[in-house]
Formats: sequence, structure tokens, C-alpha cells
Amino acid sequence: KDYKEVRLAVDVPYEPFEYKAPDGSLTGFEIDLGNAVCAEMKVKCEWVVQAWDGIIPGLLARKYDAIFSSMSINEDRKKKVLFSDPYYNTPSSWFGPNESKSMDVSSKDVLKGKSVGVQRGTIQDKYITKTFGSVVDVKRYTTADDLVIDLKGGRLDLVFLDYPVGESTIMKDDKFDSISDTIQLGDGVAVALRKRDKDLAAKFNAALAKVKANGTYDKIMKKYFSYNIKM
Amino acid sequence: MIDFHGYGPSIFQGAILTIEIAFLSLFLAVTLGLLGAIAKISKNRIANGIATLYTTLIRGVPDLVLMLLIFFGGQMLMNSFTDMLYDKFEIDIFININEFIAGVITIGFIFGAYMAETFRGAFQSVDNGQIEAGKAYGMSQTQIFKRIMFPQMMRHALPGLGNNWMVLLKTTALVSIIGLADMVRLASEAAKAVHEPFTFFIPVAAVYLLLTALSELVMKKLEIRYSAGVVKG
Amino acid sequence: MESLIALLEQNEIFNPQTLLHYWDGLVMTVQLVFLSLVVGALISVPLAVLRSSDNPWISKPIWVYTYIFRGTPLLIQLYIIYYGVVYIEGIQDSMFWPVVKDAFYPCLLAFVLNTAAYTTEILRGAIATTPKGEIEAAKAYGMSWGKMIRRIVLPSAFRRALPAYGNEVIFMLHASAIASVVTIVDLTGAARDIYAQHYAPFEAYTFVAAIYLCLTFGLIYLFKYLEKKMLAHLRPLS
Amino acid sequence: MGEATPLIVKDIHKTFNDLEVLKGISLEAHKGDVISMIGSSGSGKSTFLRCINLLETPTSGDIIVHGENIDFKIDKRGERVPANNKQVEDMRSRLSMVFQGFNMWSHMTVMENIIEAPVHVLGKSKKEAMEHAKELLNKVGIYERRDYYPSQMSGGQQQRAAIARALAMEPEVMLFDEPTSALDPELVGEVLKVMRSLAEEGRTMIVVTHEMAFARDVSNKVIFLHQGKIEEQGHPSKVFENPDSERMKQFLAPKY
Amino acid sequence: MGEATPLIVKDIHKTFNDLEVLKGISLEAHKGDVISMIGSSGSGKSTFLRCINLLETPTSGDIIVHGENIDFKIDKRGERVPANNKQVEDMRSRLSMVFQGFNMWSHMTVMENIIEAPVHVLGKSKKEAMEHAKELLNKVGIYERRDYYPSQMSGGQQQRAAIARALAMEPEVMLFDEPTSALDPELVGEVLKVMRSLAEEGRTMIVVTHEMAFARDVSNKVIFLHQGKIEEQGHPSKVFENPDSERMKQFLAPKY
Ligand SMILES: Nc1ncnc2c1ncn2[C@@H]1O[C@H](COP(=O)(O)OP(=O)(O)OP(=O)(O)O)[C@@H](O)[C@H]1O
Ligand SMILES: Nc1ncnc2c1ncn2[C@@H]1O[C@H](COP(=O)(O)OP(=O)(O)OP(=O)(O)O)[C@@H](O)[C@H]1O
Ligand SMILES: [Mg+2]
Ligand SMILES: [Mg+2]
Repeated sequence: KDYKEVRLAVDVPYEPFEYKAPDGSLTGFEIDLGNAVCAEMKVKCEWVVQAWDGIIPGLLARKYDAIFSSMSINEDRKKKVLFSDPYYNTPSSWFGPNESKSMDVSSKDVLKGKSVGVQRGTIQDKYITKTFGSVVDVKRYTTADDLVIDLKGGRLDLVFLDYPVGESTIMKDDKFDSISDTIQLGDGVAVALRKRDKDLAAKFNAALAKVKANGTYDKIMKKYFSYNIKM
Repeated sequence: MIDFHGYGPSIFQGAILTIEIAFLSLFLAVTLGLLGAIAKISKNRIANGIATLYTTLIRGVPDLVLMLLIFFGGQMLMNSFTDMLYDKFEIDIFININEFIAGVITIGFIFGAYMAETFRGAFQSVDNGQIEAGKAYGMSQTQIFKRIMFPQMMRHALPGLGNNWMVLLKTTALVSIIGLADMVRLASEAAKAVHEPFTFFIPVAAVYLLLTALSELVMKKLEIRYSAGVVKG
Repeated sequence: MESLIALLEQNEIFNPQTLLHYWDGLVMTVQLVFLSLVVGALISVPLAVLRSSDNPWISKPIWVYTYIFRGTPLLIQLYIIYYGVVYIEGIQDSMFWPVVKDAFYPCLLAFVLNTAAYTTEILRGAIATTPKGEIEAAKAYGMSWGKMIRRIVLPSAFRRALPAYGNEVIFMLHASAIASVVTIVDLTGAARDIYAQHYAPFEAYTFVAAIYLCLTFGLIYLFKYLEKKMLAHLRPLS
Repeated sequence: MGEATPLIVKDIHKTFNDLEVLKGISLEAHKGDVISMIGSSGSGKSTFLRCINLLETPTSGDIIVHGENIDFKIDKRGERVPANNKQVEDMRSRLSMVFQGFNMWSHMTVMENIIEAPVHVLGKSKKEAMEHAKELLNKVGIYERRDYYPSQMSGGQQQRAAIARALAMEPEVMLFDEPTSALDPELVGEVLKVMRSLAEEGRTMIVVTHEMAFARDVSNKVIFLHQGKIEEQGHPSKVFENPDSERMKQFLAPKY
Repeated sequence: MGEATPLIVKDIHKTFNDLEVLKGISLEAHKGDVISMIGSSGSGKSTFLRCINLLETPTSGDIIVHGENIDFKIDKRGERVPANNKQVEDMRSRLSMVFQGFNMWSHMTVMENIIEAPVHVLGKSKKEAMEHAKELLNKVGIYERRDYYPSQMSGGQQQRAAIARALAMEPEVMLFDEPTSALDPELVGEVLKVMRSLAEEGRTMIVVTHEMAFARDVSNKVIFLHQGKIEEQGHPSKVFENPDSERMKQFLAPKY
């Protein structure tokens, strides 16, 4: 099948991967990368903004052709969608006010009764619900900035978030920090497609490999990160 | 002046979108409402049943739930329909229900149910004698409807219509939840980005107040216009 | 029972966990709506009485309050209160913090203020339509202002307000669905969680829609019954 | 008889639910006839008039307007209904009815009321209709009220406007259903005066009325209805002065 | 004079906006007096009655109930108002008013209407109030209707209930404002009968009425009001049979 135009879904804001400038235009690592990949595939890219909790149904419902929005590969999702090769990998981490740095966040006793924010339907949500769901009060948010604002406002004791997102939002505030070692969840982030669009996946894989090899990827990465997330 | 941190113009765009949604869904609601009302007063059992089911079901479920259902579920329904077309007839089309359409359809659908009740009441309060006079002078059913029932009905319906419109206007705020960039959505994004909720929400609230106040004014004017020939009781 | 559970275990979406989640959501919705209505109604009674005052210094401020809360979307009110309270100077160290920290109370506050505004106007309308003669009769029999309001004006206004208030209750139930946008897991919140977990919008939302429908019909029935009892005095015998 | 008889009604029966309200009524209205129908309340006068122009469908019997027999058929529910809507509309435009409650269209001015049917049913041009309306309004004496809404006029004025509206259709037969009984006594006169002048012009009219004086002085035939049947009919001098029927005598008695 | 006079009104004036409706009216009601006030519509009868129990505040003049002079003061807006609400309430509980429109409290049954003020204004026990109410309902002849709501009764029954409600206050003076004029003619009789029996019991009553027969037969004093002034007063035999005033003669003329 011939693809002239591909619609890519993103969930914003998810700084620094994708977010909106005050004038409403989209920017971020994945936006730049996505545009580069599209250029490589010689198709026109159209970005569609979609809330995270509806992003997979939206794909299945053909509202767009691919999800380019920090979606980690995991078994559950594999049942519904087709993943490309992973294009980056970032760990997750606990964030909280500086005072809680000494906290042992692996202990259920310590976490007992704390309110913990996660983004609804993410792998972080799944992880917390599974491991600590019985002791902590899990608060699920539709977007990442909702959860950041409630942490800063004092409504949440802790949040569990993609590390780079926490870094560029929470840690900008001196009073908050990452309070644990990073934890690796999932098998890296990849483009998600409908199962039947195998040819499109192949195109993405080829283009991704090309960008990774020719230095475009590194250039974009340097713009947003001081460390390596390449995969 | 309030400092909108550069978000001002996009929020203004959002306000325009809000108004667009409001008017489009009003148009849909009035159309559905008229159809519903006609079905309800008709003697046709099936039409009557469908309309009654429509008005009771819609009015029993929260707007937000309906909106989520239509936005997410509606697309799947539409797809299974287009998939069927593809399987059976090899017609490959894709009809996209985007947030805008979902918003307009949902709000139009919901308020269509309320409008149907308003119009039904209004139709029933048209004096039967005047309809008979229409018949007695050889007017056809359609002529009676168009020239006598409808204009008189509108007058009775106007106050209810006005109320529904004002509720509808406020309901447009819900489209922000399904991700449509109306002014509420943009204001909340901006508020979270710069951590100043009051700076953004209060002006948006003021815009809504302004719109309702304006609507009230227009309603008064319309009521005066449409009450030509009516003595106030 | 065993077989029912077994059957549910096989169902991907409506398994015991999700049903429990819906149940919690139902409890939350009922709590939220019930509390808002009760507190809102309690506030609205004195407000409606003051709003009916001839003195513009008393009635106008209340008019401003009801106009603002009836003229703007509840969602905006919720946002302003939920995100706004945090920015009140010193709130985090005050005794109110444990209350506003939880999403429940800011949300309840928004709902209460909203429903109180509508209920105040409904009641004011009912008070304004108290037959003038009945008020004069109360005066003529030596009732003081307070007694007249308590014994004559309000009891008769409550009855007249009942049908409109029934609508307000149903509106409040429906409006409560937006609690889910500020992390409260009410019925709609539960549906959104389950939808995000199972990517099954149709099932998740149709199911809550059905629950809301039942609640609405329950309320309609309740108010029909109340009207029949309380408005007996308006029905001529024959 | 060069022209067809304007209206012939043959053996009309009408049953509501189980109640037989009309038990076989026939009538012929020739050009220039002024027929008064009298009878006590509930005797079926209004029902008969409404059957003539099919606001009610007669259970049996024929209606022949200007030589054309109205067709009926039996519908799915087993009820007798007109077979041809077009024919009914056409027939109705030849028989103008004036109602007890005036039934002026309240959202239109007097002028708009009058030109409504001529323009939209008969297909006259607006200009022509307005010229005719002007004439008629002058005739009924309310030309200066042409831009008023019905609610801004007295009952007598409304009824005169309603008569002008009926006349505007240039009907073969005019049907009046108690045109004065919703009016205050002091307004009755002005309407009766207009009706009398119409009779003198030679218009064919069927008038249901309680105004005995009018029936006697103006009409050339009086029909007395009792419990759905014609008890007595004939020239007013005969019916009023020398009735055959006991009931008619009774009916007249209290008034003299 | 062992007891104080139940009601003395001295030189009452009342002005609405610029219209002087009462131009100095005085009246003394002694125990057992039945005073009828007559006069044409707009003469100020209702206004006078409403001034007596301060539903309207008189612009000037005094009201003395059972020897106690009602105090007035001038408020911020420069209007004369009662100085002491407690005193007004107390006074009102001694003067029971029966209204033209009955004004029964529609959300209460007849029984509840009657015991309302005795329990909540006079502070009687509910039991005592109910026993008294039973007696009164029997007197006005509607005991079997005690659990009906006002809307479920005829006008005559409602007015009788309203009289029972007024009696339940054991008032020193009863004020009636056209108690029968909102009733259908056939219901007037039953109310007048009750009022006559009250007069015969020796109750002090002031009755605004259009029922000349009642005024003549039942009252011991008739006051004829004309344009806010007393034109004629005295014993009914004098006022009706031999009036001094031209106006009174005119007022009586058309009815005979
Ligand atoms: N639509 C209807 N359904 C059932 N019964 C009807 C209907 N219309 C008329 N009737 C009955 O038919 C009978 C004749 O009514 P109709 O109105 O023709 O009397 P009328 O002679 O015009 O009396 P009036 O002088 O009071 O107008 C009455 O008993 C009436 O109750
Ligand atoms: N609240 C008011 N404001 C202004 N004018 C009033 C008011 N109440 C009464 N009036 C005027 O006072 C005059 C006397 O009215 P009042 O009701 O006392 O007459 P009445 O003798 O009781 O007449 P009726 O027999 O019709 O009841 C009338 O001209 C009336 O218009
Ligand atoms: Mg009739
Ligand atoms: Mg009066």
C-alpha cells in the first residue's frame, strides 16, 4: 500500500518528548524525531493530539495511523497493537519533595497510606497498581502536567514517572527531586501501529534505522538530553 | 492588563471554537428536537416509540458519559460499519469522528432531547381552533404545519429554547475533557504550564458570563419580536 | 454464586476486580451527590429568604452570587476551586490543609456552591409566588416576620419548588460525572480507568450509562412520589 | 338549472365511540339559500356542520359539492376516511367556515389573516388578494383595523374579520357555527348586521344559531335538529308560527 | 366602664403616593357593637380596615386597642412606621381579620389552619387548640371537613373555615372585609348565617359589606364612606330610611 500521508498521535504535554509552545505549536524530542522519520519515509506527517487514556482505542479506531508518543513495549499492549523497533529507552523514577529523599521507596511499610500520582494507563500506572496498589492511594491523572501540578501543590506525596519527564518538569523546581534510583520498565519505546499495517511498520523500521545511523537522531537527542537514551 | 504569558491569542482562538461548537450543536439540537417533537405528537406508533426512547435515554445519562461514549465508542461503531462495507462491497472509506464532530454531535444529541420536550409542549399549546381554521380553508397538512403551527409554536417554545441554549453554552466546556482545544482546555493547559490558575480560569469564566448575559439580552429582544399579537396575561 | 464468579473470571472486562471498582465508584458518586445536595439545600434556604428581601443591599449580593454560578460552567468552577485553593497564601500550613488536600472536598465545595446557586433561585421563585393573601393573613394573626417565614412562607414554597428541585437533583447527578477530571474515582472515573486498562470504550461506558440511567429513574420515581404526597393540597378532590 | 347545486348532503350519520350523534340528516342548499339550523345544546348542530366540510368524517352518507361527490375509503384501522386529500382541500376551499371562537390566526395581522388562504391555497397574487381584502374589510367595517393583531381587537371585530376571511375565499357556501354566541350582548348586533347584508347580497349560507330573530327574519329555510334528527324544517314563517312537532313547540316556548 | 373600649380609631389619614385615600376617619367600637361599613367601590373601606390592624400604616391618626395606644416612629426614609413590632403583633392577635379572598393557608388542612395562630402566636397547647377548633368548626358547620385542604372545598366552606380561624384567636374585635363578595350567590347565604349568629352572641365586629340587607338587619351602627370621608353614620334605621346625605340617598337609590 502506498502511504502519502501518515497521521501520528501524541499525548501532550509530556515534556521534553512532546509539549506545546505558548502559541499552540508542538515541539519536543519525539516531534522532531517523528518529523525526521517521516521525511526519511517521504510521507507527509500530520500530528494528532490525543489524551493518553484513549490513545490505543484511537489507533484501533483509525483516528490516526501510528502512535509516536513514548509508548513503551509491553505484553498487554502487544496483544492490541504492532510495535516497530524501539527507538529510545528511558527508565522510570520516583519523584517527591526533597525531604522524602531518605525514604525507602521499595518498602511497602514506608509507602503505606501515601498518595501516589501516576498517569492513567501508562506502564508506570500498571507497575504501581500491581506492586503497591494495596497499600498506597493511587491517583490516576489524564495528563502528566496534571500530576506535576498536584505534586507541587502538595496534594500528592510522591509521583512515579518517566525519568526525563520528571527531570524536565519536577526537578526544575529546587524543592523537588528524584528520590530513588531509576527503574527500568518495559522493553523500550516504539512506534505503535495497527496489527494489519505490517508494511507501514517495516517502513518505520527502515526509516528509524536510517536516522539512527546517519546522525540525525543524535543531533535531535543532544538538543533535549544531556545523556544517552538511544536504543 | 492581565499577563497571559503569550497564551492569550490561542485562548482567544479557543473562545471562537467554543462559540462555533455551541452554534453548530444548537443547530443540530433544534433539528433533532423538531423531529423528535413531531414524532412524539404524531400518531405513528413506531416514530413515537423511537422518540420517547431517545428523549428518556438521553436525559437519563450524564452529558460527559455520553460524550466519552460517542467519542470513543462511536468511532468503533462507525468503523465496524465501514469495515462491513469493505468486507461486503470492497468500498474502503474511513469516516473520522474527531473531537469536534463528537463534541457537536453529543451536545446536539443531548440537547435535541431537551428541545424535543420543549417543542412538543409548544406544539400542544397551539390553539386547536386555529388549526381547524387552517383545515377549513383548504390548507394541506404541510401548509398548516408551515404557516400556522410552526410560527405559533415558536412563540411558545422561545422561553424554553432560551433556557436550553444557556445550559448548552455551558455544557460546551465538557468538550475540553475529550481533548478538544476549546477555551477551557487551552486555559487549563496554560494554567498548569505557568502555575497561575486564576489568571486563566477567571477570564474564561468571565467570557462565559458575558455570553450568557448577551444571550439573555437577545432572548428578551426575540421574545418581544415573537410575541407580536400576544397580550401579556 | 461460584459459577457466577467463574463466569465473571472468564469475562475480560467485567471481572470481579472491575465490578468492585465500579461499586466503589457508585459509592463515591452517591456520597458526593448526596452531600452536595444536602449542604447546598441547607445553604440555599437562608439565601433564598435574603434574596427575596426588598432591601437591594441584601438581595443584590446574593443575586450576583447566583448569577455567576449559574452563568459559568461547573467545570470552570471546579478547576478554579481545585487548582486555586492550593495557591491561597499559607493554606498548606493551616488547619484546612488536610481538607483541601484531598480532591474530594474541593470538588464537594464546587458542587455545593453550584447547586446552592440554582436551588436558591428555584426557592426564590417559589417564595415570590406565595399568594399575597396568605402572607397578609399571617400578619393579621400577629405572626412575627420570622414565624411567618418559618410557618407559612417556607413550607408552602418548598412544596411549590419540589418539581423544579427534582430536576436540579437529576442535573446534579449528571454534573457529578466531571468529578472524574480531578482524580476522583466516581462512577465515570471508574469507567475511565477500566476503559484505559482494557481499551474497551463501548463496554466500559455503556455499563456506567446504564447505572446512571437506573439512578435517574430512581430519582424521578422518588420525586413523583414526593410530589404526590406533598402537593396533595393543590389537587381539587373530585 | 344551468349551474350545479352548491351543496347536497345525503343521509349523514355520525357516531362517536358508541354514541350516535347524527342519525341521518340530508340537506340541499341552492344558490342564494340562507338555511338556519336551530336546536338545543347537544342536538348535533356543530357536528353536522363539521361533517359537511369534513372536519369530522361522517360514518356514512354522501356530500356533494358543486356536483362533485366526495370519495371515501376504509383505512387500515377500519375507519371511514376521505379517499383523496386533494379533493377534500379543494372542496374546503369552496365552503368557508366561520367559527364560534373566531379562530383567527393569532400570529398574523387582520390583513395577513385574510390574504393567507387566497394566496396560499387559491394561488392568488398577493396584490390581488390585498385589494380584495381591502374591499371586504370595508364591507365588514373594520378596514382601519387591518394592521391590528386579533388579540388587540374586541370579539365583535374579530368575528367580523373572520367573516371577511371567509368571504375572501369567494366560497360557494358559507358555514357559520354560532357566530355570535361567544360575544358580549352588545357586540352581537354588529356581527348580525354584517351577516344580514351578506344574505341580502344573495350568498348561500348555512347558519347554526341561537338567535331566533335572525333565523326568522333572514333565512329562507329553518331546520330544527333534535337528538341528531331533523324534527321540523321549512320556511321560517311556517316553522316558527305553526310548527308540527311537539318538540319544536317546546323548544320555542320558554323564549316567548 | 369597667373594661377598656376594644377599639378606638382617631382621625386616620392615609395617602398612597399623592392620592389621599382616607381623609380623617374616626370610629369607636364598644363591646358587642356590630358596625357595618358601606360605600361605593374605591371609597376607602378596605384601606380603612387594613389601617386598623396596620397591614397599611396610616399616614396620621391614632389607633387604640383595648386602651393601648399604638406607637409610631419616622423611619430613615421619612415614612411613618410602627415603632414596636412586638406591640403590633400583640395588637393584631387581638383583632382577627376575615378576608374577601379567604386567604386560607393552602398547604395546611382546615384544622391546621385553625390551630396555627393559637399555637404559634398565642402559645396555646396543641391539644387545647384542637378542642377549641372542634367547637368552632361545629359552630360554622364544617367539622366533617376538618382534614380537607382549602383547595378541596367550596368558597362558602372556605370562608366559614376562615371565620373559624379568626374566632380561634378569641379576638376582641373581628374585622370582615367583604366576606361574601368572592362567593357565588348561592353560597353567600351560608356565610351570612354564620356571621349573624356571631352578632347575636354579642361579638364586636366591623364589617365592610355590600350586602345592604345584612347591614340593616344585623348591625347596630352603619358608616357610609364616600371618597375617604364618613358621609353619614348612625343606626341602620336612620341611615337607611332617612339619610341626611344626598350621596347616601344616591348610593341607595338604584337598588330599590
Ligand atoms: N369529538 C367528539 N367526541 C365525542 N363526542 C362528541 C364529540 N364532538 C361532539 N360530541 C358529542 O356529540 C353531541 C353533539 O354535539 P354538538 O357539538 O354537535 O352539539 P351542538 O348541537 O352543537 O350543541 P351546542 O349548541 O352546545 O353547540 C354531544 O353530545 C357531544 O358531547
Ligand atoms: N396599595 C395601594 N397603592 C395605591 N393606591 C391604593 C392602594 N390600595 C388602595 N389604593 C387606592 O385607594 C382607593 C381606595 O381603595 P379601597 O380598596 O380601600 O376601596 P374599597 O372601598 O375597599 O373598594 P372596593 O369596594 O372596590 O373594595 C382606591 O382608589 C385604590 O386605587
Ligand atoms: Mg355547537
Ligand atoms: Mg375593598
